[in-house]
Amino acid sequence: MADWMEQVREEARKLLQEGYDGVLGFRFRAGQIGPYLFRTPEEIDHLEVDTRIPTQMPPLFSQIQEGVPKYNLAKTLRLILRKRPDMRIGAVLRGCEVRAIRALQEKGEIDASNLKIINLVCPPEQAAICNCEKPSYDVFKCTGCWSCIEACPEDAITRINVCPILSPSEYNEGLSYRKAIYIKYPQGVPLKAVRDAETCLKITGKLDCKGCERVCQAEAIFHDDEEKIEELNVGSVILAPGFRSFDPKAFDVYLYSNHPNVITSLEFERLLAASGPTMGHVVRLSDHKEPKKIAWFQCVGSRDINRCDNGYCSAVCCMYAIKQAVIAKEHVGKDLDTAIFFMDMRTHGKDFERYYEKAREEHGVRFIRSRVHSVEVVSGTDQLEITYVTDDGSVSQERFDLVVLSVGLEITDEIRDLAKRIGVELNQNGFCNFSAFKPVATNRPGVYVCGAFQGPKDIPQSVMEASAAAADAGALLSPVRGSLIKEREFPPQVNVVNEPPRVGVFICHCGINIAGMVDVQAVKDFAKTLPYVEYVADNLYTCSQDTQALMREAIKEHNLNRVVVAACTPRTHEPLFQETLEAAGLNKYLFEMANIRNQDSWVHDDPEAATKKAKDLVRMAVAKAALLKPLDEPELSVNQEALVVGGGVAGMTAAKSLADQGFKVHLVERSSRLGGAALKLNSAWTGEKVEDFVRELVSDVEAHPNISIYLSSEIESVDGFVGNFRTVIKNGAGSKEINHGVAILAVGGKEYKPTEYGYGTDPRILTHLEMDELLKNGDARIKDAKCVVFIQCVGSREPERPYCSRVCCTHTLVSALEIKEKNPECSVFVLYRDMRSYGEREELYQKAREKGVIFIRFDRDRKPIVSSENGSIKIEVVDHVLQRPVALTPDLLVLASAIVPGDFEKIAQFFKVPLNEDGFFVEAHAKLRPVDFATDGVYVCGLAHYPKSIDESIAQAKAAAARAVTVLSKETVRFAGTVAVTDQRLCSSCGTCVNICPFSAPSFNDKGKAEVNPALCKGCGLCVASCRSGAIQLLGFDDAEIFSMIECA
Amino acid sequence: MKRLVLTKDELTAWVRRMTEGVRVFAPVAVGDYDEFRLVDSDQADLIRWSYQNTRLSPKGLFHPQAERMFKFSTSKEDPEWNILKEVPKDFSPRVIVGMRPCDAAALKIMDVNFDTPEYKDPWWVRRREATTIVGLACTSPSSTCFCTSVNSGPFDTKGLDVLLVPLGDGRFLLDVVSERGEELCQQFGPGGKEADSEAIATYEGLKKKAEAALVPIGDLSPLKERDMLEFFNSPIWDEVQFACINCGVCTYLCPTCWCFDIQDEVYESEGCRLRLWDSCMFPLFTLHGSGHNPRAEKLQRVRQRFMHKLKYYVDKYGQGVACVGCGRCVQFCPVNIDIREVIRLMLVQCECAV
Amino acid sequence: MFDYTEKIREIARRLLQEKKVDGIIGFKKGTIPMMNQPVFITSPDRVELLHWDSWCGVNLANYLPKREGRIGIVAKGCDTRSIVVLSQENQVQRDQLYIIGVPCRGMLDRRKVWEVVGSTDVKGIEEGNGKVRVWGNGFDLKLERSELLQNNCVICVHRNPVVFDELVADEVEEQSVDRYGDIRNIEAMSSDEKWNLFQEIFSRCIRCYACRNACPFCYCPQCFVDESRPQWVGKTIDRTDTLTFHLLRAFHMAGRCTDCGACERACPVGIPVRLLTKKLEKDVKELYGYEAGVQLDERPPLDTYKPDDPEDFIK
Amino acid sequence: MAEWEPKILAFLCNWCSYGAADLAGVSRLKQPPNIRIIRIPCSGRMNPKFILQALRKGADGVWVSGCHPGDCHYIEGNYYARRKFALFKNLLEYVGIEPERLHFSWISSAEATKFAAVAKDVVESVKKVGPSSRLIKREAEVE
Repeated sequence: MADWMEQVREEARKLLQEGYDGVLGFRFRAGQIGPYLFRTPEEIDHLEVDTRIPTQMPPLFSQIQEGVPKYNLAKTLRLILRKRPDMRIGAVLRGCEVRAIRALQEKGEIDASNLKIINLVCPPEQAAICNCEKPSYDVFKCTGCWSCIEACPEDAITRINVCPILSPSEYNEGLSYRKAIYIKYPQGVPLKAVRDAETCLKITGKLDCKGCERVCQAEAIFHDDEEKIEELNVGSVILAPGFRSFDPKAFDVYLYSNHPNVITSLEFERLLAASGPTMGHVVRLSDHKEPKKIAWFQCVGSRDINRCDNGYCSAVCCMYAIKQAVIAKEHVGKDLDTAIFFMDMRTHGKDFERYYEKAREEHGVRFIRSRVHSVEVVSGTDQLEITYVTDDGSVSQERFDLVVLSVGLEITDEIRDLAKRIGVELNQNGFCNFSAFKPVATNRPGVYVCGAFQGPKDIPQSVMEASAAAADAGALLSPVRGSLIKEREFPPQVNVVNEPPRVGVFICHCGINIAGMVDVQAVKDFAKTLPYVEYVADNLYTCSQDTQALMREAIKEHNLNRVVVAACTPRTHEPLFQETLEAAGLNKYLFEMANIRNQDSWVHDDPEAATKKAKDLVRMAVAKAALLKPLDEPELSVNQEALVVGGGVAGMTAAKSLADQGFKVHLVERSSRLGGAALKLNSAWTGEKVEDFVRELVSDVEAHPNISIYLSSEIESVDGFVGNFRTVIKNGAGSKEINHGVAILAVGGKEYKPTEYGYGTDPRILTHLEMDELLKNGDARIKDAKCVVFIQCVGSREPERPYCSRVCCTHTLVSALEIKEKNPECSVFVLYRDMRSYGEREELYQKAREKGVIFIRFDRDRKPIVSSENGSIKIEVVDHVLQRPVALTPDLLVLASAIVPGDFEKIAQFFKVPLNEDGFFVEAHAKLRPVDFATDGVYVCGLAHYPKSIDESIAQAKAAAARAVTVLSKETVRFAGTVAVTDQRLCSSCGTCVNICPFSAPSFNDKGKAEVNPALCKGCGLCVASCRSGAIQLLGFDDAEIFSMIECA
Repeated sequence: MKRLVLTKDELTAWVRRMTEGVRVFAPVAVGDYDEFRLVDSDQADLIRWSYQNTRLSPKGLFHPQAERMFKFSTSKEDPEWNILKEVPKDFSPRVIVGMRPCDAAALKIMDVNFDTPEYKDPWWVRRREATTIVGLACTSPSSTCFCTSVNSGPFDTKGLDVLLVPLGDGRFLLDVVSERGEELCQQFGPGGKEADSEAIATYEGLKKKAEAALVPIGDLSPLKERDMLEFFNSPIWDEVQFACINCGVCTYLCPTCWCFDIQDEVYESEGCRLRLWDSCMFPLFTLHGSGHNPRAEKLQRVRQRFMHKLKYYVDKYGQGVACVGCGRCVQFCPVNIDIREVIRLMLVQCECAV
Repeated sequence: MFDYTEKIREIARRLLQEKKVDGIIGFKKGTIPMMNQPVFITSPDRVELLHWDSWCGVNLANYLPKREGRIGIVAKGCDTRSIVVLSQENQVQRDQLYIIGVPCRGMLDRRKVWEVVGSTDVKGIEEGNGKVRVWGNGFDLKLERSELLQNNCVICVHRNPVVFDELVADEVEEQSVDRYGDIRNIEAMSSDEKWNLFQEIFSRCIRCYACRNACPFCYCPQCFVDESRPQWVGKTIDRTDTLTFHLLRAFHMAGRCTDCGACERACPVGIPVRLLTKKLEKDVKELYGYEAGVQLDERPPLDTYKPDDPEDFIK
Repeated sequence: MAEWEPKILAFLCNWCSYGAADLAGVSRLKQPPNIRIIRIPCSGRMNPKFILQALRKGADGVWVSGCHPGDCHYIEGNYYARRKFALFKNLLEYVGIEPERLHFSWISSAEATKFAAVAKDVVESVKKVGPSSRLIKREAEVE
């Protein structure tokens, strides 16, 4: 090998001696291997030839996809040859690289006449890895498949070719690499490159590399930029530092550090992602082949005080593991065997239980209740054998291709440090201390907390808390609201109606991003010939400040009344250009973009085809532009008062939050007193007594000058839309109309009255709330009880109510502990299906077991049987450990009965908001908009949304208030101009639009014709496309405009 | 002028000879009905000499359902851009063989519109000039026919150059009724024998019998005599219009409906100006650019159609009604609106008024 | 079926006398054989005009959209299904109607008669005991009624009214038939064969819009072919424009068409336009399990969706 | 003679598939240059007549793409659209439009690779059936 390597180096030295300007090859620098242009014979000593197993590289770097070799020098060579065709250089190339160069030459991309190739024959092992059939330089005929270049990871992740540094990509969990100057991830907004100060050769002073600076035409890179410390004066601080996923390296029995086929769930997440290192292709890392069997181990770094200190449940892992298993089956195929090893399946979130059922029943994901002991390598294979104990105590073994560790959430030392500096108290797990009644407040006034820093939680819960923290901060800062806002001023709009179109076309080079592939001059010449085009310009960067000024001048000078920009994408840049139009006195809707970068120059490699496409795109945009009409953005005043429906904890909290933020609130409660379901609750899971809190909250609300309370009142009708609702409420005294800008629906939920387990036949059989009553009153029956049994999932997780009621397991634990505290001699049994003490509630579970509470698990098809025997209650259940029937005769039987929604039909219709199959309200987006409705100005919180604990209800109520304030804090609300409008003459009154609009924007007017309320319309165009008589048009995307584009395509 | 008797073979041979010199159009079966089509010498056998009526009238041969009038270029690079240029058409001599007298009479009515001293429609006039018409008498009119009530008849020669009369025994009497017909016979000798008195007697008998088979509607002169507004404001239209679905069957099948629309179509950089049939039954017929429609209601449209044929035309041209009694609309109106019934209603109304 | 006439008159007379309705939509005897005319009777002394026989193929629901007041309507099974669709689509209110339901053994097709007798000039026709006697110039034939049914009636599965206030006779037996044999045959063809077939079929079209206007569901104030901004469908008998019209017209019938056959019946040139609407009917049934005009409180299939609708065709 | 290249019209919803097309650009995922994209707010905006008109105007293929079911920016536009597309595609194929010309997909804004793959797939599929000859609106076929 060494001889062979030396031979290559000798060849290279010879070339340099012959007067070649350089030789391209590989070199290790700063611990990284990368392309290097060797300039002197001395440097050649560092020329690396065998780069097969670059140990410094992340595992997936060298072979991202089958058939793709490692770093392909052809790309670098192409850059050099194109930039410096005058240079005479040599290159040490493998067969695939040579073929790529030949292909580039054939396409006229480069001139390789001055290139001298030193051919390498890849060793057979390398050829095998690459699936290369032509490792030898004897075969030069490129198939033209381009996969060698196309699939290069460099291409997929970043375009910054010049930087020689490679580091594991954080975004891809180290499964691919990035440069020292890189774009964090392709969906990033704004899409900007960042430099890694730790590896950049220039910054670290290792080398005076200025590669990026040289190629950046926007001159955006300042190497001498320095870190600055800024001081901000703020009235409030919100802490959302997040979490770190648990690092399972310490778990040596799982072989995470030793075997490539044991990965964390986050790494697996990247494998599943379309934007990940394998583009969504699921592979095991040992050989990059598709696995046939995958196992997930739950509770890695959670619910574990033996191997780590994380006694809590991470709350999210069960659900994400199920999701990963289902998606993996979608990606790999139905035959993929997926098994999830778990202790308790915790799918307590909204709609999660259904997903779990579906994964098991429809997708065939296997669920195995066991904590896996260890993983061993099956020698001679890449497979892993796991050993686990099943329910019945037998030991099983099974082999898998890939093991995914469902790692938990934990708080890092940096975060603990941050908390210390700020003076915020943390609990033993490192999560922020809080009260169930102030879920986002810290011990330090003005400092709020949200997200996983407050406790392990999923996205919807985090988003709710984030809004809740904003609401609390907003209440604190409400006196100074709006004091830092600067209003932008625009000149009056020029009236262009009835003017013939005069289109200005601005074509962007985007540095070389467009101009490197598209012949901008040709597109410019072409644009001049198009109808109605009066002015055409090309700009290096059309989005730059000075181009905006030029554009404004051109609009004035040439009297342009429509503008087309051919550049990047309207999704990021339309608002910028629209603002320029407004600054020039043009209506912003007189603008159209041609996407000649993202959808053209960046995705094609044939300049001629790309230029042709750019011309077509410009012609289409000009054709549409000529038809564009100025659109109004109607502005309506906002009634800055709120309606809160429901006077429970959620409703009162929302009302109080709004009132504290300075807004008038009308609080409507159906019953004769405030308090709702919480009036019956004993204590929160944190141990705090609910009664005192509710009493205080009620008196705060009653005393609040901004809150009007309507008791024993119901809603009779609702009219209007965001900013301008009119609601009639009715009580015994009569009706009253309330005008309000927003509404919060906090209509609560109720305890399910069981029909099972003998409830109602015996006074000793209670529900949770009934037990709470006993506990609150210090009822003697508790002190006297010798045995108390809890039965879980009463009315939940059943075919007729297939959701988990979320709170009952914790409620049972809280009650059981209190019973144990009041009567330590009492034996307490909990009959359960899965203990769902998620998050830090897990500690209650732990404590209960410590205190001697006995937990017996049953399956849905083997439920406990409750009967009456000699005047006592008899319960028969099969013990899951002993596998034998057990009979219990408790003094009290507590049924953990479900939380069910009220009858929300009417109120849902009033506010035009949807209910799900279970009867709870459906939010606009389960994860990202958990308190909003699709209908603007209406929000949901509390049990009406889904069963939840009191702290979660409070957080959600505050979140709803924060969302409502986004409307209330403005005096006017402005609607988009791109809305649907109807032509009354053409309307056939068929009602399709009225029926299908998800936002209830169309309605019949008094003539029976459809009309669209622009305040409700979101501009989706569904009604337009569904209207047979063509009576509806979508402004900005009307039929004529779309037809004109079709015609010009 | 001369009258000849031809056997069917002789007749076919005559038409075949014509096809070799001029374009010949004749009724042929198209699916389950008959239509006028260009026939070549091989197709002369296929001519249907005993058809009832073509589904579509032969007016389309003179006034096509759609025809390109002009072409133009919209490309600025074309030196003649935006200049209308007439689309070249074949106006060479042609013969239409086998046209029923009612359809020929209809052409005379259409002339009133397209060929006037003030305006001569170039396409109509040139097609009329190029055409010689060999008619085919109706020896057994349909039960929906009423030509004798509307200034025509089963043996009417109005608008014809030659009339063929099937004599019932396989032979045809060929009656040359115009100079054009004479010229046709000179150009293409029909052969056959001079008609003898027996043939002529048969011809007269068939004519009488055919005329007798047609049920008269009544005296139409009140249509002329009564005031237009009395018809216009009459309550009968409410009843007449109810069933109407405003389709274009009556107008498109009618041999005398001449209304047309002008449309421009553009295809990338060139286009053409088209003329196409329109129908007063369509709401768009009278729709103004403003959106206003003076005949927005079905009643107004139905009334227009009948009033135009039976009153406005009568008043304006003094040549009777603009209907030849071919019965197509009677038979094919999907909802059985029967023009004979409408005429009767109008007449009854007149009687009442008198 | 002929005794229906008396019953219809009797009901109509009663309704008008009792002022339960402002008028009755029914048929009056046609002026020519094998045709009847829709008529609106508003006075009890005119009920004698009402008539019923096997030539009442016109779908009277076509006269309902936007009609005000209380209306009595004589309706066959298919017509009542159209009424259901029209009330779903807000064109008429159910409680505005008094539906005189006619259990139907199928309407007859005069094209079939013409074909058998070899002439379109039929002077008279009579019906009894499942036979039809037809006569004219040079013919006098007795035909099987079942041979002369309209094509849609042959495969009708809702011969009895689905909604009604009163029936003129006892319900007739429903048929169980394969409705889509012809559609499946076409589906099995190659693209080329399909294209040639439909090119041939629509080459006859004269764009008279009788098919459209005979349909109770073509009540739009302006049809898409008449759109002017942009005017995207040419108005001539150009093949592409003609096919465009037929395709979109059929698509607009998706989930609404009750296969009453009015379109095909009205066509003056005999185009089997139901080949398109039936294809859509079949797909709607197979994909979404929906049958048009059967349930008053259901939404038409394009006005609704199920999250798990079939989507095999979507990548 | 140069090899025939099809012209394909793609109607992409603004929020998902158009975003995916943009992201494919950011990720430099190469695609055939035959596709012309028209941005519409939602696949629910897609009127079947746009497909007809695209074919009439000579497009060799039509591709409509929206958000995955459940992910519609406008909540349920794509669900309604799905029914329209299914029926209309079937109808067009039924009268003889080659199935290879009509394509539908759900592509989220993160699925740049799927976008590029489907784009390739669409072009290849259209290439297989050659230039479009059906339903093209040319100069009116009349006298």
